[in-house]
Amino acid sequence: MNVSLILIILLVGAFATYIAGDKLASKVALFFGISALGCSIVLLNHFNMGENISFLCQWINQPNVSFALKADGLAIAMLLLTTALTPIIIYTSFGTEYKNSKAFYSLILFMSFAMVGTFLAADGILYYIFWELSLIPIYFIALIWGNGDAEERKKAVVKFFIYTLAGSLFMLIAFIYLYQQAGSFLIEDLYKLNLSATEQLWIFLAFFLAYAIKIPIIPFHTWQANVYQKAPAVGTMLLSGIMLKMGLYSIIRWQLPIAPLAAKEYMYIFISLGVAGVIYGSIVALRQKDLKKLLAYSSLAHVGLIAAGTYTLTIDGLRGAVLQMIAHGFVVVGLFFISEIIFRRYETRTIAEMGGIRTQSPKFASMFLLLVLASVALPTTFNFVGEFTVLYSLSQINVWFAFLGGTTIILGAYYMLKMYQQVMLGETNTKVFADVNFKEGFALVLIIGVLFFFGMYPKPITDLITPSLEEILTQINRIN
Amino acid sequence: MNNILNEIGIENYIFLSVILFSIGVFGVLYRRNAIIVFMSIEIMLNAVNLLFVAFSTYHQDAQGQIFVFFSMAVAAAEVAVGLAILVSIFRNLGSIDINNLKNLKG
Amino acid sequence: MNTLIAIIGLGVLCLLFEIFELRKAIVPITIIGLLAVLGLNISEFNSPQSYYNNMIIVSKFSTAFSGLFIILTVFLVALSHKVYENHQTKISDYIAIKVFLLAGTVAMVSFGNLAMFFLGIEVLSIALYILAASNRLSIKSNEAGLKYFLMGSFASGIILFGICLIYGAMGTFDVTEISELSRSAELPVWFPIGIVLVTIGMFFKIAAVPFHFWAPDVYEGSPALTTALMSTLAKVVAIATLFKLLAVMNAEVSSSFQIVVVIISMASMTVGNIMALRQVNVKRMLAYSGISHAGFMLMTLLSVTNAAGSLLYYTSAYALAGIAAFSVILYVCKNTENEDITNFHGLGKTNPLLAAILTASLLSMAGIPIFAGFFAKMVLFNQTIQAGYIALVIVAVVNSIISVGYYFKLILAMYTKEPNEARTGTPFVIYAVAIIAIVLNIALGLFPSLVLDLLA
Amino acid sequence: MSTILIIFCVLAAVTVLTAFLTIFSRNPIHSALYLVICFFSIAGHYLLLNSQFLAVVHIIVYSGAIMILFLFTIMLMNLNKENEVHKPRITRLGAIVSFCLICLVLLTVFINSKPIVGEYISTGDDYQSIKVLGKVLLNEYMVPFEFASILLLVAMIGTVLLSKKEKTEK
Amino acid sequence: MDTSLTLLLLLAPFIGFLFNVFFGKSIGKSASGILGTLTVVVSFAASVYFFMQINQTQQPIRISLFDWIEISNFKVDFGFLLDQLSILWLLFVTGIGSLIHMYSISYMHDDENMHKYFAYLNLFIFFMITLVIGSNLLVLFIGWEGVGLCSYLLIGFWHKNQEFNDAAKKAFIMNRIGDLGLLIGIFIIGSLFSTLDYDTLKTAIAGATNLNMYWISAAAFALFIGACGKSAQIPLYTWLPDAMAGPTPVSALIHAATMVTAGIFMITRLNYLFDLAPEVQNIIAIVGAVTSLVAATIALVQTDIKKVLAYSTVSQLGLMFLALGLGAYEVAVFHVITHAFFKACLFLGSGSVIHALHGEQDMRKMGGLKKVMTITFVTFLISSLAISGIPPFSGFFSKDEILMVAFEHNKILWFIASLASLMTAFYMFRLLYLTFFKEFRGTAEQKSHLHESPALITFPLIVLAILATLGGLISLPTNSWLNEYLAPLFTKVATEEHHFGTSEYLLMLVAVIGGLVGIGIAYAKYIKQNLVPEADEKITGFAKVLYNKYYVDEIYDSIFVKSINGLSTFFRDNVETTLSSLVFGLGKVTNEIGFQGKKLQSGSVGFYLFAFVLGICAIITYLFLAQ
Repeated sequence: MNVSLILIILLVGAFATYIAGDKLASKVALFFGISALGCSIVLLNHFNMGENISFLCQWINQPNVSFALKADGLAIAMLLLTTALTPIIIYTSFGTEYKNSKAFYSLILFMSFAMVGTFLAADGILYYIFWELSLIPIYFIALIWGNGDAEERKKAVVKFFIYTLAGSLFMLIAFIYLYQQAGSFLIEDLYKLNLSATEQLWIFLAFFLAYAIKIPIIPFHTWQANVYQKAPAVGTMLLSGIMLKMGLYSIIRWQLPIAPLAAKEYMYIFISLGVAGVIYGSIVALRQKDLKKLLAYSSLAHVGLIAAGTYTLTIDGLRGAVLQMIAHGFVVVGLFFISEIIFRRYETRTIAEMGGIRTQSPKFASMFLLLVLASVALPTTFNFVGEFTVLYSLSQINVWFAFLGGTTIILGAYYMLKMYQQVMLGETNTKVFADVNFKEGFALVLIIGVLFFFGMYPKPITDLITPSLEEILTQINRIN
Repeated sequence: MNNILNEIGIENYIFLSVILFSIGVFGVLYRRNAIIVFMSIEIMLNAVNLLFVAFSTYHQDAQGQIFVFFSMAVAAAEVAVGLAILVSIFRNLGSIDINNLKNLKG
Repeated sequence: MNTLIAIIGLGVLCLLFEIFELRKAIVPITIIGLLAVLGLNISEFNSPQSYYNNMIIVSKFSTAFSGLFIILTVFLVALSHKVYENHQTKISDYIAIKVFLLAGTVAMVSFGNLAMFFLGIEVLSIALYILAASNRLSIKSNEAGLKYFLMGSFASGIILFGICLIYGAMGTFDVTEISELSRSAELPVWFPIGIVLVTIGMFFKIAAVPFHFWAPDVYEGSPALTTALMSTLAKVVAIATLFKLLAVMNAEVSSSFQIVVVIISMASMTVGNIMALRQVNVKRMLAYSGISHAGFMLMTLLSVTNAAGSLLYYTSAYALAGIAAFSVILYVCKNTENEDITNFHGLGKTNPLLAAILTASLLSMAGIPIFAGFFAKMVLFNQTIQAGYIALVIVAVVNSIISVGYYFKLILAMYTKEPNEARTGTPFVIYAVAIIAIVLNIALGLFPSLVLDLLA
Repeated sequence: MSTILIIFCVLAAVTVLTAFLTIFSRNPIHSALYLVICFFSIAGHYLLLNSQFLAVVHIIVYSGAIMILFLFTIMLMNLNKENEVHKPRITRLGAIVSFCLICLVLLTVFINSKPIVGEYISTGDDYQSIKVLGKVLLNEYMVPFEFASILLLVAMIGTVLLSKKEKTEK
Repeated sequence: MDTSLTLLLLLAPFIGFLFNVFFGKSIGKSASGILGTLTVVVSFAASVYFFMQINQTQQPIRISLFDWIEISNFKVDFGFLLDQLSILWLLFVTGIGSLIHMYSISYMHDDENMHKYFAYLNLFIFFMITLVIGSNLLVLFIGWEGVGLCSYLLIGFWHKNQEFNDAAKKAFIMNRIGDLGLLIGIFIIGSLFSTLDYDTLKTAIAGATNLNMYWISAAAFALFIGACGKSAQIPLYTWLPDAMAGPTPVSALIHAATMVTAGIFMITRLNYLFDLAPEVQNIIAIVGAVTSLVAATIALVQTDIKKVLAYSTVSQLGLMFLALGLGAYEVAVFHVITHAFFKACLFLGSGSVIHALHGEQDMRKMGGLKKVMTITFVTFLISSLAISGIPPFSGFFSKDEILMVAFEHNKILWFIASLASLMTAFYMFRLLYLTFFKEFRGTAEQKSHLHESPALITFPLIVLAILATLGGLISLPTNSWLNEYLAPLFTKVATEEHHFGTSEYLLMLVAVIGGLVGIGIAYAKYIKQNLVPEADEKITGFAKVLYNKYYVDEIYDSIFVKSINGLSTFFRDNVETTLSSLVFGLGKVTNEIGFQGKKLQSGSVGFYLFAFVLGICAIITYLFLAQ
């Protein structure tokens, strides 16, 4: 059994969904999404039994590009995140009618395909291809099925596309440069390179540009809030739940081990950027009028912390970052789904137009609250495990980093509770708010369940990712 | 048999040819009448032909002159096509002033 | 050589068909004939040989590119079928000119003597002048024809001057002899000047800055099918010929000349892309896009010794995407006066398949994976970095980013705007050409080695 | 200064002068006539270089065919009036600038180059009689020769295409 | 056995919580209340069992369930530690918890969301137990944040009122400020000692030879900040008075008896660490003393019955911190326990009053209740005497010990504490007099409904009053059971036996006199002179400052909240748009260049050729003339 199977399932799924036609599309997509999840669980099993599920074959001879998929613990963790979130995201869309839904769901699966590919690729060019490929579907999803004024949306989406593409093209140059040195794009060969400090710095920066825009790290985040706001709920979930993680994952997988000297040399700067993102994102989130924008900035804050964690170059930082990535993926999908549920009933995302919902829909209120709590990293939620580990790693670098990064638990609580209060509490709203139906509830319960289960028992994931992170760490600490 | 270039010098032919070529270029830029512009292009081609013959003598080699034949054929073909285009423009516009042809720009 | 003869024969056949009143059969027969020629051409691939006193040298390079040209011509001829429906009396002329044009292009990539090179380029040019002006009732077409003609003959003059100087320096037109001589003796300055002048003439043909000014005007004014030909076939031929010229005649291009190439390449990309941003006419936009692609293709000249494969790949990717794009444009703008972007509004709704094809081809041109355009750029960047011109690559990358801006303008128009007219008719040929072209493009993207290793 | 050089100088002067006059004449017919003179003087150069055949061909093709074509077109379009408005000053300036530039640049390049020293080669073999030219053209240059016919064919079809009125079918 | 019993102890309230969440509505109000109460009683029973056991064996029980969080240099397991300290806490948490649950059944009976109330209350107990029995700092942190959450939920229980929600939010956020401190403390401890486990930490500190005092002080300080947040000390105390927005039993349970003592619990837990940081101890002592004084002064003039009690709580907590700062952990613990008894009683009593008055909390509209609500009055009186430090009530013993310790260390601190005690006596009796004595000042309608509360309310009052009376017995000055019981916890075992001499008796006397003076002043003002506090707008001078709580809320608001919100607006409106327009601007500029460039493409062949020629000249010049 090898890991390329999952890519095939998703790709076939994308085509099958398109062929299935508008009526069946959502169900077919869900079916393939779940089978991809099943497949990845089977893969996990095989991996845990010590089988080699990686895949390698020559693709292009000149330049030497291979179709190499590497499934170590880290990749499998991200694979699981993607394949678990994809069906959930598809499932959340069941309450909304999308026109031309065959194309819509097909694009979702295609995006999932590209993202899985990004996580698994072990060849620079293959990785880059998947990385870019994932941009196309989200571009169309946001463009065609997005909301708000069409002109505004167009602007935001095109800016997003060009901006992210701009960043990643420099990464391509970096890869090609590395290829000149190594004669291969394979990640192992790139790890082995003996680069001078200057070379490493430039390569590090080229990678950083790509990742900083994708993640996003301030000040490269300007595309984010607008796109999150304009994209349809599903698009936002894909973007924030999984796609952001591509950048963070790539830092760990590619940037740090390839240019460790630069990472060490300029560690403080990059951690500071991440931490600045935490504070800035949190503060900006405070006064947002649009629910999705608020969540976007909260996401900015959270990923800032994760990025800071990765740049600590400690096992705790990396592990915490990965845990937090997964946790954040789930919680942010849940929160965007919440905003979608409200939108389905009130046709608005403006916070000021909400309020007084809790009395009408206790179940919804509870689930929302649980997600808010997870988002502010209350202990026993998965987010706490990640955030704690990351903050701990920051404290190992400098306690002040931990302190500044830790302001997220104060500011995060502030804006999330403020938002919760404005959206949910207060006098009963005059507009009727039907409580969550079974479909919505089921999706939310799944997400909450995952968050709390791994919050209490993160060991399976920790055990899964730790060996590969340690391996990466030895690469980072190799002596050139 | 003496090479005639011993008397004149290949440089002179090159200079003459360059000047003639430049005159052609000048004409193309200077005039608005498309016919004269065509003529200027013919001057350019003839300048080159002249140089070909001079080089042919310089190398005592027939190929240069052969090339002149081809160049003449090309010139004839070009003129034929060019004038055909010109005629159809004249039919449409009633003028062959190339300054009037500025519909396509930007 | 056989390819060339067969193509000319096919051209004559076309003319004969007119005489025998078999107009309906011309397009199918030509396509079949061209496919046969393609087979013949492939059969020559592995038997490099020179013919008739080195007039024609058949090499892997020439056959590979000839193959590409033949495929492109097949597409273009197939598209003619629909376009010239209402010009039945002229159809044989059109097709014959295109076939002869193909003969010219084949001569250009397989020349062994500068005379063949010159005649080939003239056949190509004259055919293009005619095609550009072929819509004789349209003032735009006339203007395009005349502009192209004036500047083209000017460029021909420059090329001729260059050839003359090369002859003056070498005393021969035979490229192998020139190549040997250029390595041995001390040369008069005439030779490098000649090379430079010929190169400039070719720069004009591929529309590199600052010799690009004709391109937007001519592309816009010409009938769409001719524009398709110019932006795909003609450009590809020109760059291939220039590449061959430089590769064959002087093994090492001097470093200062390389700097010139670098600057022109940068300028072409930048000017092309920036100017394309504010265009409303799609053909004009693609003209500018073509200028920028010319800049990219020029990057191969920096490593002539080993870049043939990547040039073939890049040109194939570009031309196939261009064919796909132009077939959609032909469909959309069939009944409209101009090719403004407004005509594409709502294509995503009225004809999703063609919209998807156009999107794919634009993405390929923009260099988004998995389309061939991406690998083309990647390979090019790889080679250029290897040659040590990382600054050029950075400029190229910045330009790729800019280019997305206008490619996406078109995509946005297709998907976000409301359609302003109902489109009817689903011409089979256009579908077929567009789909085959884009499928070939994607296939090249999936298996780049097929083409990349061809000329290794 | 040898006679040949003097002849060359005179011919060159005539060539350049008539070329200029071609461009400066306001009447297209005059231009055409000056151009004919120019072509004759170039033929004179050919004769000077002892390539009689080429000189004759040149006169036949250029003065005989091409110039007639020009004149015919001028007459056809009734352009023999001096009605052309001069181009704006900036254009003329541009033309003069580019003339000077290209002249200057090319001349400097050639002057700067190493002068050819010593005798020019002279094998004494016949290389430009009709006989030799014919042999070269139809042996070595057979393929380009044939290909030139394609060129002319294309030009012919093209001109026909451009001027043919369409028969409206159906 | 121990494990399962511990789990029962822990999970019983949690099961109650789950049950109430999912089925609370369907089983009816009383049933959900009874269920909620029973689960806590179960926990209480288990606690009692453990108490007996530890009294016999003296062996702490350690349970490790599973590895929870893995850090590079240590693993944190999900484990429990039941030793003397945690069992003591368990006893009064679950004990008072059950009483208050019971009380709530009646108190909340009219609320439609009673099942939710009990769910939250149960959840609180669950988290409190987690906090107490966790075997390491991180499990403590779970409880720590968890009780904060429950506090949030219960303060904002009546969520239709946005002011209550604000109060709840404020409580949560200020707690979180402290939590950050606690987290940082945890980080420092983790990196210093590679463990978060109490036992391991204790041995590590004991065994360590070369300790980094700087970092230990930093850790202690950070932890202290955490304690400040939870236990409402300066500067993080302002949430507690606002927290009175919640139902009164909640105030009794969370904001008086249990949750707010978590800080004291934590510091006591880590006494061996704090002992190493004398500077931090000094800070703790000073902060405690100042807090107790400040809060007492504010309480002097408050008119809201619960606010007075809230400030009183802050003040008493300040005294406990004073004791902690002076290293007298057992004394602090002692005061925690007695305080839990009498303050819970006071809150519940006030709840009873409020219940009787249908939600009226303003003392100016009370009065004369002693006749109607006899039981409430008596219990209230007992508790007031206890808090005022009048012998033989429990408060006397605990407070006296604090004062004594303070006197030993620092006379100024002693003076401040004594002053605070005097004020305490004053405001408590002010409260008592205004509420229960003289004539009723409320509306006639209220008067007609006045009644003694039902047995479910009075029973807990009585029990607590008894405890408030007798609580002092556990640690008599001469023979302290508590000190012995807690002895294993402390490293500095032999704080030399109090040799009780004249000075001690003198101090005791001073304290009692102080208390009596306070009562006396209150008597003079509110009984003799029959004063009633003036209406809000008439308050002037220093009283106004006090009445407005030194304007601390306003100051905080303008310094922190306003500035952060202003910053947010600034970022949103200026920085974001600027950054955004920078990126957009690049595109716009490029576009504009393209637009201007179109002019170059003039359509004139002449110009095109001119450019052509220039290009040729430039290239040739560069290649052949420039070199």
